[in-house]
Amino acid sequence: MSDTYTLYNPTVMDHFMNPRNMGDLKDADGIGEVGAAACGDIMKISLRIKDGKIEDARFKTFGCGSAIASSSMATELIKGRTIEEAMHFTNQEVVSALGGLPPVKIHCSVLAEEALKAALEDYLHRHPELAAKAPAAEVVAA
Amino acid sequence: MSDTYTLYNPTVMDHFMNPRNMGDLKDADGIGEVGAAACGDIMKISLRIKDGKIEDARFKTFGCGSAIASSSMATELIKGRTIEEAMHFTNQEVVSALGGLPPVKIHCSVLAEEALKAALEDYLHRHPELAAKAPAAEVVAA
Amino acid sequence: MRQVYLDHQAATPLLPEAFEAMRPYFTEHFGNASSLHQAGLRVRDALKKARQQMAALVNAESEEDIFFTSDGTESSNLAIKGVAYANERKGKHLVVSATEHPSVMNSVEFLEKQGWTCTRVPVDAAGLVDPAAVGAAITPQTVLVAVHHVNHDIGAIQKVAEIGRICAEKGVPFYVDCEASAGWLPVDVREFGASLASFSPHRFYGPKGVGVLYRSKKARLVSIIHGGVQEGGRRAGTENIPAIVGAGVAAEVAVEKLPGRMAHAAALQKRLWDGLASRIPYIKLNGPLPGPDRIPTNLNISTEFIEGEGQLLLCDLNGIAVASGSSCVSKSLKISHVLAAIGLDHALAQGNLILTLGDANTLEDMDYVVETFARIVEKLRNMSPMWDEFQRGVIDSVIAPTGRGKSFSQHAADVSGKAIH
Amino acid sequence: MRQVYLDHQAATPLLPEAFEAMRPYFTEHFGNASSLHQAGLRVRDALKKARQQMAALVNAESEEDIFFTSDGTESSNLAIKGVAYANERKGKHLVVSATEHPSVMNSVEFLEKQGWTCTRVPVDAAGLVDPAAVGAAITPQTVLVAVHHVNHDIGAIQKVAEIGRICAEKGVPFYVDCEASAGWLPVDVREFGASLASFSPHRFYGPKGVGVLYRSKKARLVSIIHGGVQEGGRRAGTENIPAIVGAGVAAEVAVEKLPGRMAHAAALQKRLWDGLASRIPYIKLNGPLPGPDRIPTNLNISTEFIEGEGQLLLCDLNGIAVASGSSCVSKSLKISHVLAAIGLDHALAQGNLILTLGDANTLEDMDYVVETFARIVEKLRNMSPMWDEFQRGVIDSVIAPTGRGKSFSQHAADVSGKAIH
Ligand SMILES: Cc1ncc(COP(=O)(O)O)c(C=O)c1O
Ligand SMILES: Cc1ncc(COP(=O)(O)O)c(C=O)c1O
Repeated sequence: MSDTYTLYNPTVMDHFMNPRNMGDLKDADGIGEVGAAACGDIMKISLRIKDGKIEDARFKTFGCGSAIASSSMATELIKGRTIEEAMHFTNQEVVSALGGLPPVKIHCSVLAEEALKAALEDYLHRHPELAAKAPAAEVVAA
Repeated sequence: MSDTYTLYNPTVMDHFMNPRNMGDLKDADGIGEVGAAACGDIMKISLRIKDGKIEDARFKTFGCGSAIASSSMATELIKGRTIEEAMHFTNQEVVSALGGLPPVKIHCSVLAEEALKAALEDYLHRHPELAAKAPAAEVVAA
Repeated sequence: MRQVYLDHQAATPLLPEAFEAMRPYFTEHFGNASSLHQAGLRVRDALKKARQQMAALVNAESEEDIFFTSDGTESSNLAIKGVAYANERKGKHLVVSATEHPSVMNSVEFLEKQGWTCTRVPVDAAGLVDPAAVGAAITPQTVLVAVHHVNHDIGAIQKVAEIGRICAEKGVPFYVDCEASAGWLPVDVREFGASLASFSPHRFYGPKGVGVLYRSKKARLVSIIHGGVQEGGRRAGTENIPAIVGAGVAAEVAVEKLPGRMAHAAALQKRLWDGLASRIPYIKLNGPLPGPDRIPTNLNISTEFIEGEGQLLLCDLNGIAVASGSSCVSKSLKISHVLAAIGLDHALAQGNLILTLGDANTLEDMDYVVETFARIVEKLRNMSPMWDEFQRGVIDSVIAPTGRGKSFSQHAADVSGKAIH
Repeated sequence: MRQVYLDHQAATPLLPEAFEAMRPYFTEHFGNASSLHQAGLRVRDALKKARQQMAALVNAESEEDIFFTSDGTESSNLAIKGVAYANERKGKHLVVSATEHPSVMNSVEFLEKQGWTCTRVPVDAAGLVDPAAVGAAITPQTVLVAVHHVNHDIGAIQKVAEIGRICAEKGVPFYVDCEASAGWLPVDVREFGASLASFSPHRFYGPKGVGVLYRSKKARLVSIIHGGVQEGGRRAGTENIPAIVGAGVAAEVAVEKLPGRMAHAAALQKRLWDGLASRIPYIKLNGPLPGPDRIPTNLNISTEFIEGEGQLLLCDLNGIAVASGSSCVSKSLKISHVLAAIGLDHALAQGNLILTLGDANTLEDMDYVVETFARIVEKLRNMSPMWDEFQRGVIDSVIAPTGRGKSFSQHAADVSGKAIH
């Protein structure tokens, strides 16, 4: 790709072209689907959770290159974390791990955070016994 | 001059570079000096008149290329004419003989007409006996 | 990898012959056209010749009706504001079509802040404006009607000659933005009844850095870039001579090649759209059908269940250069106002792609695009939750409704918590 | 015949290295910087690099403070109107010096028609504005102060750093038109305290078709050419990439060559003025004396008893390219407002010539100009009734009064029947 000019940095491009964890999880323990009012993107994240830990994560995204890359990166980052850790996940982690996003595209990383939190909420909703213990998800707007 | 680009047509350029009748007439019979309020040019025409005919004419001009060319051409055109004919002289003759002037420079030809008429007036002023017979000079503004 | 440039609406390569014509004007004949010495006088001739070439392209009465600006955007600004300011005392009302280029729309918005009013005449689903509706919008205060010849996004050809007749009857100046048509379709300002028309040669193989405004002597126009008295007092600033010279050559070539260009583009357009339509399900052509109402160089498509930027980037990585009117592609995160004006469903506007054809494109290129694009669509649909939800009957298709599931917009609103704009 | 180009204020030849840098951007890398594919993305890098080169030339804080326009005139218009419109609610008063370029003066006049007011701070006989007078003109309604760095006609260097300090104290944005100085004198927007500064590379061996506006983030600025969101929303329209690339090279070369350029010009300026002054009687230098108050590239002279256009044409026919601020040379038949502002007698304004020096001029050229010009003056004085009348004591000299005769202006008024304007 040395001669290729890209809109996004190489990490973002890599996650866009070769997304990690793309797809749906069969029998997911939590599923979150969210939309960005700003541009109309839609992102869906499914989680497999075992013993309070995220064992696996998958995404599907209707959205631009950075939305796809953000969801790919978010699912990568979140795997192996505890629910509590995941509840503190912010879009900034996605942006950093991606090596930055154009200012106008930061909202894509926010969408990934929101999708993850929605999936966690879904999980907690299905397991009310855990919900009391877990901190409320804070969605941080960019 | 084939490779030279000029602001004015070749006739105007010729009269500017090699003005005809430049100078003053010793013991002129009539002298007119006029100024253009528009741009500040000044033109002076002196005439030698004999038997009601313009025998010779000279000009001096403080002004742009087209003012110099206009006075050169006007003095050329006027030589040999009767006073009466000269009284009907208009700037349009100068413009035509020069093969045209840029619109913004038409006033230069008017100045030449005015200088000539002023010189004729001066002559008639010096010869009140002729003044009655001659038609009043009409200065045609462009 | 095959390279297929399908973004001629955004930029075209400069013609080698135009470049050659420009070359001496950079370092050798570098004079300022306002100078009264050799260096300046020499370039005046070049300027005059280019004006004649421009006049010939659009059948202007005289080269004196041609004014050079810096680009199409400035030409639009000059047409709109220059006529508005010139006629301020007569009235402060403008009429424009709803799908004009942003350079027109935003000029009008600016004037609205300064006390003008404007009627935006809507277009139909194909993007066509009804001449009678334009006529009906004219009031005694109207000082200008602006309807573009061809729309930049969807290629709709407006009935400008008919609108021109109505404007002439009502005695209102008529401005036709020909930026998306000049060089690709016949433009005849007299047939159009245009008092003003604009175009820019960089859209038809001329250089960047120059735009053109035609203005018939009947229409009053004042300058909007103030300073010296260049361009007959209508545009101050040092003329960009090399670009103007190159633009003249591009105009001359355009006149000569026009019939060939149109036929070539029409063949490409047919091959490409037929290929896409037969190969890819749930795809829609926006704007008029190929034929007399659509410029042969433009295809504007919406592919359902996937978004435009991803399509664009994957096309690019496969050597195919395209544009998109989707919100993710715009810096303002809004879908093209043209797609909004034709009432395109947001789901389809999101999946929008604009393909504009040119001389160097071949039929083989079109086949390559069809095959490549089919793969891209498959890849992106696999990634898209919408495609999956459509399969499962959660949402329905806009293009080919099955009667199952809710609309995309409803779904998007549900998951985002807000109506999608 | 020797060719001596002394009109660098009007135009400069493009640097061959700038041309070479531009070349690939015409036909090969022809993309639109707004496009998201290879053709567009590639030129974005070029655009960014050029912005950095411009920022370096004027010591801007960041390349993001650099906006590209089409020329110096548009930059002035954008600075004046863009700041005025952006601050409309704060106040509608502007302060400018009396000798600003027409692109500033006429922008201000346009705003005055729209309800703004403007104070024009006078200059002294040398053309210098008093910083304290600028400060005194500032009111609570003032939204912009504009004083150029160097005057285009008479080469006067204004005390912009001092004015900048006053503006900063009063919290008013300060715009410095550096069109006549950038590339020839050090320009440092931070030292000047400039919130805005403009220049255009075609004045220092860059290409035509591009102007620059520097704007510090502290100053609010809105667009005046409306349309797309190019140039950070400050200038709509397709960027002229080849010209911008060439401009960048010219800026880089200017940074490198600046000390040499200044020294070379100063030597030429001295040789030329010393020669003219010693060789030709009744000749006057307008503007400050050569030295710290005058740019070394400029000489502005008035030769008494003869008019400027004739001088200019005869210079040209002898291979010498010059300009003039005389009324006959202007399309409006008015003398340069700069000459009027320094109170130059009309007789001298009429005989005005502007000589601007450049890299390719030599000392031998200067000697040729002196000798040739002396012959031209003689020829024209022989033709001039004023010269004769001065000899005869009818009128007097303005430059070296003898105490005999009436003034030229009086005489001109007498023979024209009207006061000369
Ligand atoms: C219809 C229309 N008008 C105006 C413009 C603006 O032209 P430019 O890019 O030359 O500023 C465009 C540009 O694409 C256009 O398509
Ligand atoms: C001081 C000054 N400002 C502005 C301008 C206008 O610049 P341009 O010719 O690039 O439009 C000039 C042009 O000579 C100038 O000298």
